Amino acid sequence: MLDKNGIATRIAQEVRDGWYVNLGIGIPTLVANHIQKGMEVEFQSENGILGMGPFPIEGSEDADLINAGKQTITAMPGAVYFDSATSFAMIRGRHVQLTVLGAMEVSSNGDIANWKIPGKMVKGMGGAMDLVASADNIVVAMMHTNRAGESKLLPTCSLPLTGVGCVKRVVTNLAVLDIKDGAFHLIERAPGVSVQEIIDATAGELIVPSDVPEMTL
Amino acid sequence: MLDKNGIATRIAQEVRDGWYVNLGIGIPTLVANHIQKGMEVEFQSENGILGMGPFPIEGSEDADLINAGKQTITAMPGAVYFDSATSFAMIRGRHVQLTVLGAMEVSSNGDIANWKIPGKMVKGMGGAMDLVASADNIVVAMMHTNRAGESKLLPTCSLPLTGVGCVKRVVTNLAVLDIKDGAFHLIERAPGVSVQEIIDATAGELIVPSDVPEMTL
Amino acid sequence: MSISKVVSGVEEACSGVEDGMTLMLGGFGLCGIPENCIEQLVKLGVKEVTCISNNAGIDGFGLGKLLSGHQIRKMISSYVGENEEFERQMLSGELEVDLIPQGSLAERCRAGGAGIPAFYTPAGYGTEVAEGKEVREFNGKPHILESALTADFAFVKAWKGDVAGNLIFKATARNFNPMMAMAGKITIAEVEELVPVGELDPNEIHTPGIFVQRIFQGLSFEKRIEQRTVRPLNSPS
Amino acid sequence: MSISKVVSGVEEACSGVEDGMTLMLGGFGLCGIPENCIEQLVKLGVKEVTCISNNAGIDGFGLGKLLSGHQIRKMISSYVGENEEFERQMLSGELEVDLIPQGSLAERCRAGGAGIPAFYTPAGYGTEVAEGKEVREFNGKPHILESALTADFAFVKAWKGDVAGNLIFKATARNFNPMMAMAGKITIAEVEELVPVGELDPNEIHTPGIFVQRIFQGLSFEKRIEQRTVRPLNSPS
Repeated sequence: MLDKNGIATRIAQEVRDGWYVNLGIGIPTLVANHIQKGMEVEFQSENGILGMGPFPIEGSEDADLINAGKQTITAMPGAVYFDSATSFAMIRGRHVQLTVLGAMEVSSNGDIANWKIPGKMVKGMGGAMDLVASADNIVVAMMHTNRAGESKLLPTCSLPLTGVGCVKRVVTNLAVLDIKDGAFHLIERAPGVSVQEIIDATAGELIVPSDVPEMTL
Repeated sequence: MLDKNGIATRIAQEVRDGWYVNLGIGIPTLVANHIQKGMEVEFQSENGILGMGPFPIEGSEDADLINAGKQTITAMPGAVYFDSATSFAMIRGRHVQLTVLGAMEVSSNGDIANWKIPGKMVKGMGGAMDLVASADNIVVAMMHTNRAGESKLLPTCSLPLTGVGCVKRVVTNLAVLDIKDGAFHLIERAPGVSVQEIIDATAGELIVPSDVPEMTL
Repeated sequence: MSISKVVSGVEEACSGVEDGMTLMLGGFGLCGIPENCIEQLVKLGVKEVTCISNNAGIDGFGLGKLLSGHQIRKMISSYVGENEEFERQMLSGELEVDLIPQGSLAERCRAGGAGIPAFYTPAGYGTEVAEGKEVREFNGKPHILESALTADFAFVKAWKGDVAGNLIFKATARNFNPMMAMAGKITIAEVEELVPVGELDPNEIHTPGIFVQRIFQGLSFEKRIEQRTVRPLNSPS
Repeated sequence: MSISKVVSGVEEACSGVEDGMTLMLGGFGLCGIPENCIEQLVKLGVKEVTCISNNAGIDGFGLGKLLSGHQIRKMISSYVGENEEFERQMLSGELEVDLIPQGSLAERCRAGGAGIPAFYTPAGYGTEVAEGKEVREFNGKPHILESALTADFAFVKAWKGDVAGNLIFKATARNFNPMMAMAGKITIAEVEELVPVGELDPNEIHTPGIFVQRIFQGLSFEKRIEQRTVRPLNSPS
């Protein structure tokens, strides 16, 4: 079973040389720490920076330089700042090759819900709806089950949607799964996790091939 | 009767303190030379400058600094450069208070034609269609009649239109005329021009008040 | 001769703001927010305003101050976490909230300033956001029609500004400020440094002065940080 | 680590351009045009291309060179004066021409790059430009629906550019270049000065490198002036 950094490490393998990548808040943010050395990759943060670097050295943080999670950050050489309209022009115009974001629920037809629990929690969608509506590659990073132990991979989402039919791949603490033809397809098992455990934790239709390799991290 | 500089001088009187003004090619360009001293006015050229100054001193012209007529220009202190989308955001968004442009024909309901003579001349509309569709104040600067002596102030335009019902005021070599309720209204006579001369040169419906003052230039 | 937009200070800048108006406020989180003007709006006690702002501040700072004084009737935002009083007012129905995707919010402000009354976007199709909106397919993909946003007053915060109203923002404090500057009927810019005309390079200006009606030198910017994340000295990058 | 966009020169930059493609070319008149790439397109002899460019160059320079070689099947422009060969080909029917308002052209390119398939604008309502287009009223005023433009290749010219493809334009040579950079499937930037990453201030960049796929140091820019207007030394401004 993977921890959050394990999920991030596995997702980092999805990144290709020359890609612009948008990382959401939470586990997705950790992906930046696990990119293969020497790879040319730039991170976009939708509040207005391309070429986001690591957190600043203590004492050098700048209130005017933050990421979409409102964390203080740094800019890499070659970075650029821009306004929010330009930022979402990049996203909507499909100039960003990969979007990684968290989710509360994902359905077997690729729907995603991650912004609202009616009557309980309404933080807003932020940039998520723009991101999932436009990205060519959307990878969801999340735990396979919620705190109550219920599957987050469902036949249909019960929560208000963020986007429809958009998620292509899900990486959880248990597995890598692709979504196509209305079903989850088991691609890889997390180290030490059995196929049966994944079947048990997946509420949506799951296609299991005869051989399910373990992830190499 | 006014010459081109006379027309420009009269139009300069239309300009108010604090206005952003777009001047078209030809006579309108001359308006900049006749603005009252001390007035705070900025000239926008739709190719991407606000705060356009006079022509450069000989030898200091810069191929990268031109106006919409492709003439070399200078930038005033406080000037700013921007791209064409931003330029027309200013125009379409009604941030420019006055547009002055030339015309081949104007009709008594405020239509204007200035970009095409079918089968003969097709230079294109450039920014004129955006300008006339959006400006709150559109003043047309032109000769009252064409080279053949025919009126350019018509009941309806015969040439392909640039915009409909948009012209509010016309300043010609003979007169200042307002357009409202489907007719030209004679406001001022050019020095030495009689009301009858203006009536004779105007093909569209013309409302002539009992007293028509002569322009003060 | 350039057009001067300078006013004496925040009082003159905010004159004319009235109850029930629609206000735009730049910033993302607490980054790049018009602190001086928000203080003044609290002081003026204007009520029943509609605020268009990506976020709603935090409890006790930024728009959080207007919220705690119950000055806001409606918020148009994309993300409103980090604010308990906000959540309380929303869930109790005291506060009307229109949540829209961040990219649509930015583009709707730009459209408002650019004279584009409406445009199509794929963002939000198939979600609550699309309810009541026209859906149309382009290139085989459904899009929804979004309309322009404008405001009676737009409040923006810039790093440097000149007398003619030209603005330069710093780093990610730019965010929504340029679009909101375009969309305000009256746009008020508070700046960290107000300079004479001619001091800013015309090639480096982010917001042309034509979009700004009033500008003033802001005072005592607090520039609070929401998530101070750092690494120790000598850590690898 | 930033993504390098540098190619060896104009030959590599223009590789992949084929007959029948749609090309965007930045510039206004002869100001800010991609001179090196235009030369290369002439050399390559690509035919039947559609060119999206505000103007069509002049006889013998800029796009005028592609025109005289009959390489262009269709022009999408806003103003095409200053070019006798153009007028001849258009009136004789050899050249297909789609003239659109300058602001709509700029916005349609931006929309193409920004994933906005269509938008409403008042420009051109009631004219030939509106023929066949949807008309809709907003705020009591008729608008027409305009669609996004994209291109197989976009050619832009910048003043400075870095290895990551970030661009800074100079003065009014910016014009259409930023929007066309956004709208090209493959965008090629030729620059007067190519610098290493880190040399451009991230706050001063006009076109982020994400919109640029190939960049190279341009050679022997001619930067011809169409209308050399000057005043004598010691004249009043």
